[in-house]
Amino acid sequence: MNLTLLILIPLLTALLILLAKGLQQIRTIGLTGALAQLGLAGWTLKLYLDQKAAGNKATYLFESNQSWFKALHINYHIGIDGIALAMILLTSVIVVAGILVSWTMDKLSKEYFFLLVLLSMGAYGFFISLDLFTLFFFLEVAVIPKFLLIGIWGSGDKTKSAMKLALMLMAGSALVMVGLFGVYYNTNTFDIVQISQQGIPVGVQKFFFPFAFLGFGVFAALFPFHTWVPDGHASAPTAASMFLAGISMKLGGYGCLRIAALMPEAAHAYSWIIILLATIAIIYGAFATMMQTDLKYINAYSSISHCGFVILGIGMLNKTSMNGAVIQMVSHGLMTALFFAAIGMIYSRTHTRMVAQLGGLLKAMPFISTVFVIAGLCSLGLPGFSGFVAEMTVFMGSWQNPEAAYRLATILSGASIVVTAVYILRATGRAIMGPISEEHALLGDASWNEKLAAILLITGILIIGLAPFLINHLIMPSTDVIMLQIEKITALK
Amino acid sequence: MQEIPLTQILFVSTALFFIGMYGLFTRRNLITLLMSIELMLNSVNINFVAFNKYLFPDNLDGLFFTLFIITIAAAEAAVAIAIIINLYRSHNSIDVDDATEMKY
Amino acid sequence: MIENLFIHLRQELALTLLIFLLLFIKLGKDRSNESIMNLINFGLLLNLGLGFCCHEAGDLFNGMFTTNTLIVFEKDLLNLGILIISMQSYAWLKNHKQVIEFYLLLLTSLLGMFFMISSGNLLMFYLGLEMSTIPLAAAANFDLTKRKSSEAAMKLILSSAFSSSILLLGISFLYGSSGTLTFSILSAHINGNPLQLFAFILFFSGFAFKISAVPFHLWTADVYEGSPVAVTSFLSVISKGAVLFTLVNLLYKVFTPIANTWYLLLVILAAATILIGNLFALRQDNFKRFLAFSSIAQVGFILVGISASSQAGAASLLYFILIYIFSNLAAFGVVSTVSALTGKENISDFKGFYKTNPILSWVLTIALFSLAGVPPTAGFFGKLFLMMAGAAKGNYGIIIFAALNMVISFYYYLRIVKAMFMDENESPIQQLAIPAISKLAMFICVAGIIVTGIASVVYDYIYSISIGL
Amino acid sequence: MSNYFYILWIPLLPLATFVILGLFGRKYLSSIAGLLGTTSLLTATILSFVAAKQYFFIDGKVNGIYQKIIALKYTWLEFSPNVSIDLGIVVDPISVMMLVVVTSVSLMVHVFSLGYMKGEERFATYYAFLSLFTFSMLGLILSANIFQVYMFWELVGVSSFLLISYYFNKPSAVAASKKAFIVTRFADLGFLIGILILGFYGGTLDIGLLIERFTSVHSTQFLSITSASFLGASMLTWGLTLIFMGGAGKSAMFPLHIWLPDAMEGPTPVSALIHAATMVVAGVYLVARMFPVFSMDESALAIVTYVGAASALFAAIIACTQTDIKRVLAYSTMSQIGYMMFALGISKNGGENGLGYMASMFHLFTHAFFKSLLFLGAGSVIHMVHSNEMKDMGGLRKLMPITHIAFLIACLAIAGIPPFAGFFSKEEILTAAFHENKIIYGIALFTAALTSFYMFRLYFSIFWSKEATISSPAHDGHESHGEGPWVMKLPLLILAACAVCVGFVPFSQLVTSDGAALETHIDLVFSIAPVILSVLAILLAASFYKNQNGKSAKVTNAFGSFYTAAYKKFYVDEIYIFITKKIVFPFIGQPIAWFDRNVVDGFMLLLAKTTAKVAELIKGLQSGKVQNYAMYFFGGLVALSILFIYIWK
Repeated sequence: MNLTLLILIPLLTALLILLAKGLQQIRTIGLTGALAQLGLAGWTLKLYLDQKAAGNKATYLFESNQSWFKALHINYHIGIDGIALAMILLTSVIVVAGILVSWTMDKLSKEYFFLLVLLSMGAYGFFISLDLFTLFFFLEVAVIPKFLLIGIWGSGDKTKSAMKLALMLMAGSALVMVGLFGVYYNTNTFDIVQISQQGIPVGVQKFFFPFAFLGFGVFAALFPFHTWVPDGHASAPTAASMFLAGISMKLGGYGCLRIAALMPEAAHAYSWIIILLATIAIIYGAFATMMQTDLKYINAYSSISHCGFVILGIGMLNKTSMNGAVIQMVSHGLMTALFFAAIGMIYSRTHTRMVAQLGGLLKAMPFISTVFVIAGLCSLGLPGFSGFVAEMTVFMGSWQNPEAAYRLATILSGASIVVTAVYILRATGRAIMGPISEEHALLGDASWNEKLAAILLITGILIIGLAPFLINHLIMPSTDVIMLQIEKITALK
Repeated sequence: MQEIPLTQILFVSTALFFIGMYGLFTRRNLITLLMSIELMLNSVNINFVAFNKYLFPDNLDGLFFTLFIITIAAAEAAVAIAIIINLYRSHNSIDVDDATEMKY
Repeated sequence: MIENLFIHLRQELALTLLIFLLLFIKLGKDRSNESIMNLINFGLLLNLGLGFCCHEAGDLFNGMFTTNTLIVFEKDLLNLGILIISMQSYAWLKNHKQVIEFYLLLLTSLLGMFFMISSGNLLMFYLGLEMSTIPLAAAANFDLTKRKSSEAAMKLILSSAFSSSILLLGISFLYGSSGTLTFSILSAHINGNPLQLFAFILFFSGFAFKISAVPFHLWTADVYEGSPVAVTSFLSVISKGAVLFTLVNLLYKVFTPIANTWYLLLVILAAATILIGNLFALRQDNFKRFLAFSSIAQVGFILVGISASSQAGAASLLYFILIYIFSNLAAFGVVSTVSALTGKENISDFKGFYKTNPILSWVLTIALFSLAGVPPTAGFFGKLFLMMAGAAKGNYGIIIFAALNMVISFYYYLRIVKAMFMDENESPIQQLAIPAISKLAMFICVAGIIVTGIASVVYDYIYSISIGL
Repeated sequence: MSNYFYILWIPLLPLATFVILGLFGRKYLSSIAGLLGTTSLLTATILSFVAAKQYFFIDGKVNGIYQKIIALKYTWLEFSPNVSIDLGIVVDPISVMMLVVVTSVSLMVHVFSLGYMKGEERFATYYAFLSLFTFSMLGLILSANIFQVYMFWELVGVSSFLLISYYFNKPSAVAASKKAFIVTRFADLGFLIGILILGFYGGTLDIGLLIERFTSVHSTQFLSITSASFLGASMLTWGLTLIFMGGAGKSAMFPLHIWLPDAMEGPTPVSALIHAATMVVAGVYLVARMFPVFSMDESALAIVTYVGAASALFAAIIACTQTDIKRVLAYSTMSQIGYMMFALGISKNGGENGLGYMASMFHLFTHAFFKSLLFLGAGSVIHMVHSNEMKDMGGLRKLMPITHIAFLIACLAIAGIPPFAGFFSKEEILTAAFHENKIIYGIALFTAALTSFYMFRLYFSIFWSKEATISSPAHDGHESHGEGPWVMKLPLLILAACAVCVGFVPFSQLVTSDGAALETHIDLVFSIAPVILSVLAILLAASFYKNQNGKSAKVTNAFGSFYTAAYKKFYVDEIYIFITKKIVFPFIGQPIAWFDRNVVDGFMLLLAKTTAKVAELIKGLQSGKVQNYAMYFFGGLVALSILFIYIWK
């Protein structure tokens, strides 16, 4: 199994799209590529599980390590563990859904699909790379397409939000860069595996951890670096919002996870700050959401709140919470993508996202409304959907941290599920239920491609929600490995 | 007759240099500016010659350098004057303050 | 001896031949501009090819002229740059009366740079420097009728004369304190006494002026704006590159004993240069002026890189210049084509450019991304390696400072992309018919931007030939 | 224990119905949806009766004690090696008893709805939701793992939300559903934290293990949880109280009861199922499930007792004043659940002192039948009158005889008149209260009197008072005359029969706190007082409301402000609305939203603006005068020279 395929397929797709003519060809190529990628991801999963079942104890499977810039010890080192694999699956699902949703994008369609595919390529590369340089490279590859996607195809004050997003993310990656240099010059390698073997001097960790972690935190919408999220998501076209919330914010979470694993002492020392910020993000995001009137803003702010759980899980530094963080990443990715898809469908029909102007859509468009409600229920953590599994795991994990302050953080974050219920039900009650206005009464329901996209995402949500042991089985071994390193340290303290 | 010590010569050259610089900073006429620059170059020439004669009399690097500086100064002056003439064509003036279109 | 002359001096000789050939053509009956330019481009190409044969190091004229693989490579870079520029200025020069004069000036200046790069002696260095500068002043004035052009030329010649007199003062003090002009001997006499420090700072300011490092940069913007685009791109890429190569050779070889001093000097200048360059670039509307300030900021990053005074530092400089040639010339290529065909040189004119000229917009976008340092373009690697080299000294203050400034630079690069792709404009630039040869030039640039980064062989080769402190 | 494995099918059948109807219902099956749902549930009911027979009378008992049997256990989500959510099926007296109650009541409601919801547009959806609810409720009662309880708890909540908002284009219905979900969600937060506490100290989420560890005084877990304390109360108290908070939310205990009356916006059969018989007693069931642990902690039990008693009284008083018949029933439900709660609260674990526990479960059992009967009766009344208001009714006894009889029986049952079901269970509760706590006993007695008063106020004003004015309007394809089709009458009759006879079930032999049989006897002397009281109350009600006379008005005026306060439900709703609308939104939500847009985002903008400002300020550097350039050059030179020659030497 050669993981480079995961980069090559999107690359090939992008090139073919450049050569293609007409929306019909372009989107067909795009979809084919995405499906191929999905299939490949599934195949990888199968091989991975087979290997594990065969008793392969290696942390990272399908490793391949070529020297890239020999002179600087920069390698193209790739390989995946359970976490990365989960992320890859998530990405491939969202890409397919995103392309399906933007099936009828006729404005500059070639560039649009090209950029989408490019963005996904960045994400895949990011998740498979085991070399911090490669990681950083792909991280930035995934940034600029967003700028163009939002700025060209967006809505509202698009250029401003696009600029804000690009600049904040770039600032984030600048911080990451500094952190990575620090790591490099104190270990003489970018190789994650080597570094985690030989370790990093504590002083160095203490100095560079904040840079790297906060840098990735910007991507993961960590308070107070989250302000790109609402505007960016709200202005972006549907598929772009899906990618943004479903994929790029996960880049941040994943990065934070890796950094915490690489610098355990620092992570342990700073965990209280991380938890503080995460808790603020959760509560603050939830309450801010409650005041929003635009569906996309609602979902964007709720993303801040939900991604807070990822950071919280990482900050609590124990197996359960880490698991929770990873599951929450996957769950939130699927859920927000679904939410944005539903909002996009509604917007494309009613041409408004203002909750006040909507109402009773369940009568006119039952399918879309059902999708919306399902997304909502998932986001308020209803059992049977992925959100429940993720949040409960995070809570369980956080609670294991017996210090009173941490308990308080857990309880406060727990309280957010009530607020979540409030804003989700307010939005649903206004937009989906209640009396319908006559000009909306005649609007049509979802088309086949939209249905397909929604069903795909819902399936993902249900698989995690109904059979969490599957994803647990996938990621737990990997999180255990990470935690082993960290617990060695915390044991010393 | 006793010979003049190096320091005094250096003093002269330095004075010359800064006189030239002062001229460059204060005068308005482009030709004058060019002349001030020539002063600075000449002060450098004096430096070279003096160093060569007083400190390293056994080889002639400094002198040669002086020759080259003079030559190049001439070339520079030629090009500069050509440019100034052209400037005069377009601006009808060789006052340095009239040529400040491009700023900020 | 003589065969060495022909081997070591081959590129200079070829260039001289080309220049003389042009003179003869000028004397003879006039030819069509196309044929002349094709001839010149062919000559440059040949000269480029010459760089690739017989690499052994050596020196001539009692060490006045030295050469080695590194130097040949640097010359090749400059040569490549000139070639691209001349291809791009096709649209501009096609109907120009004084093509030959233009090329005479350019090539002479290039010859001067060649000598400056491989100079082994302060005298030779000074000759090369002036030889490369004076023709440029004339070239800056090449649009004889334009007011701005002559103003630019005046500013260039005056300030460069001033700076070179300062430089000479520095040289004279160096001579006075060491008694020699030859680098190899000079380095032995450098002991960092106050006079030498003063001399060094005077000397260095000459370089700082040429590479337009703050606060010696003020001529840059005006001259870039006023002179023809071809000259601007020449100034921004070629002459800067040449001076930087020389600077690195001198710093690493000659001024080794006072490394600590010039490290500090470089860092200070780097910080100031990046900041000022960025702040000014933020508010420019004239495209050439904008690129002037952005190139100043770029120089700041370069200074961070070479302050490392390591092999990696030298390599990163060389690598960055190579990428910078591609990126900046791609940008200038688009600008020169547009200004030659429409006379528009303002960023605001580029609003809605994508609707009418998608290809050009993409070229410009890629170029700007490369300048901004966005992957997968080569600029990303270039900038990153400069910073990495700089970080090696463990002085993370400057790295953080530079990293944050990168964000500002992103703003102004993306601003142009925004103008082209996102802004509405009722009267955008009409669709342009680009000469085939300029297209080729742009293609070379874009290919270079994309390939030189990903294909690590380039960097590895450069690293292998470059020499640290 | 696989001889109980078939119990798995009882929840799975409704689930299957839900999936089928949910996916294909509205398109293909909307005609047979009702039949499908009913049949599958009928099967489930039969299975649960089989289970009950097998458990209670064949092999449940091992040497006189009813065993707790884990019929199924599957690790669903593993948090850490020993803490995990297991999906399981526990078979013990209360779960089996609840199985019977839930399935049979649900079956009745399914049947009733065949007529009541006939011709609805979203008929299939309705049955889908109904099955979803039944599934979740069954899953809840069969849970062997406290987190499983929580999961199904949430599912029950959401299916109730869906059913209340069934008429989704009626804003009041939507508001009610929102209220119900959010209030219970708030309570569930407490439940969740309680689970976290118990799970952390108990080191497991399995209810059996938790009970085992927390009931043995010397176990490390027990010591750790009792030693750890927060704000003066031990962690055990905290955990149990929080869990009870969850229960109180679902069971509409004061002050978390506000959602229940509004929940009557849903279709009446739904109210009969969810808000009378099954979901609202989930809280009681939860406390009963964890009862052994509760019994280890006095203070927690005290809280249960007083909250229960307070709710009982409070609701009874309000019920006397309401005019919407469903709201009256809702408050009476609340009051009856209050009974069950304090009955648990005053009980001990095991032996004679376990009487309260048994009584509570008994009352739960009987109450389910007569309360759902009352609701269905009210349903058919509303179905006929098209109004919930008492004033629109009256003299219906002639128009709908069957309903009238059934309703009367139910009223007698709830009023505790022998030999109807309510009598027996209420007697047990009162006895227990009498032995344990006199104050509670007083409250209980008074509440009992109130109960019979307001029930008969309801009864008389519906079926007597003025003569029938309704000219039975012909409406959407239903039978215009009488009480609708047989599918609506049959459930009434069956439930009426139950309301008469379930009191004779030898409950004390079957369901007790420790599984051992408990000897109880109806002490006639003791029973006199309550019965007399209720009879008097009934007569009072009769005199007020049997036929229209000014008396009621007089009394109303006599009570004056107290009456209005009660009529306004003691303004609890207003308090909540004040807290949310006047405090949370304007003082927490809006400031944060403002802060985000203006301060956090504003800061980022400020950075940008400052940069631009600085750029503007320093533009003079580039003056355009070549001489100034030279001067700056020289200045920089001097500065550097000074720096390097004098300062950094």
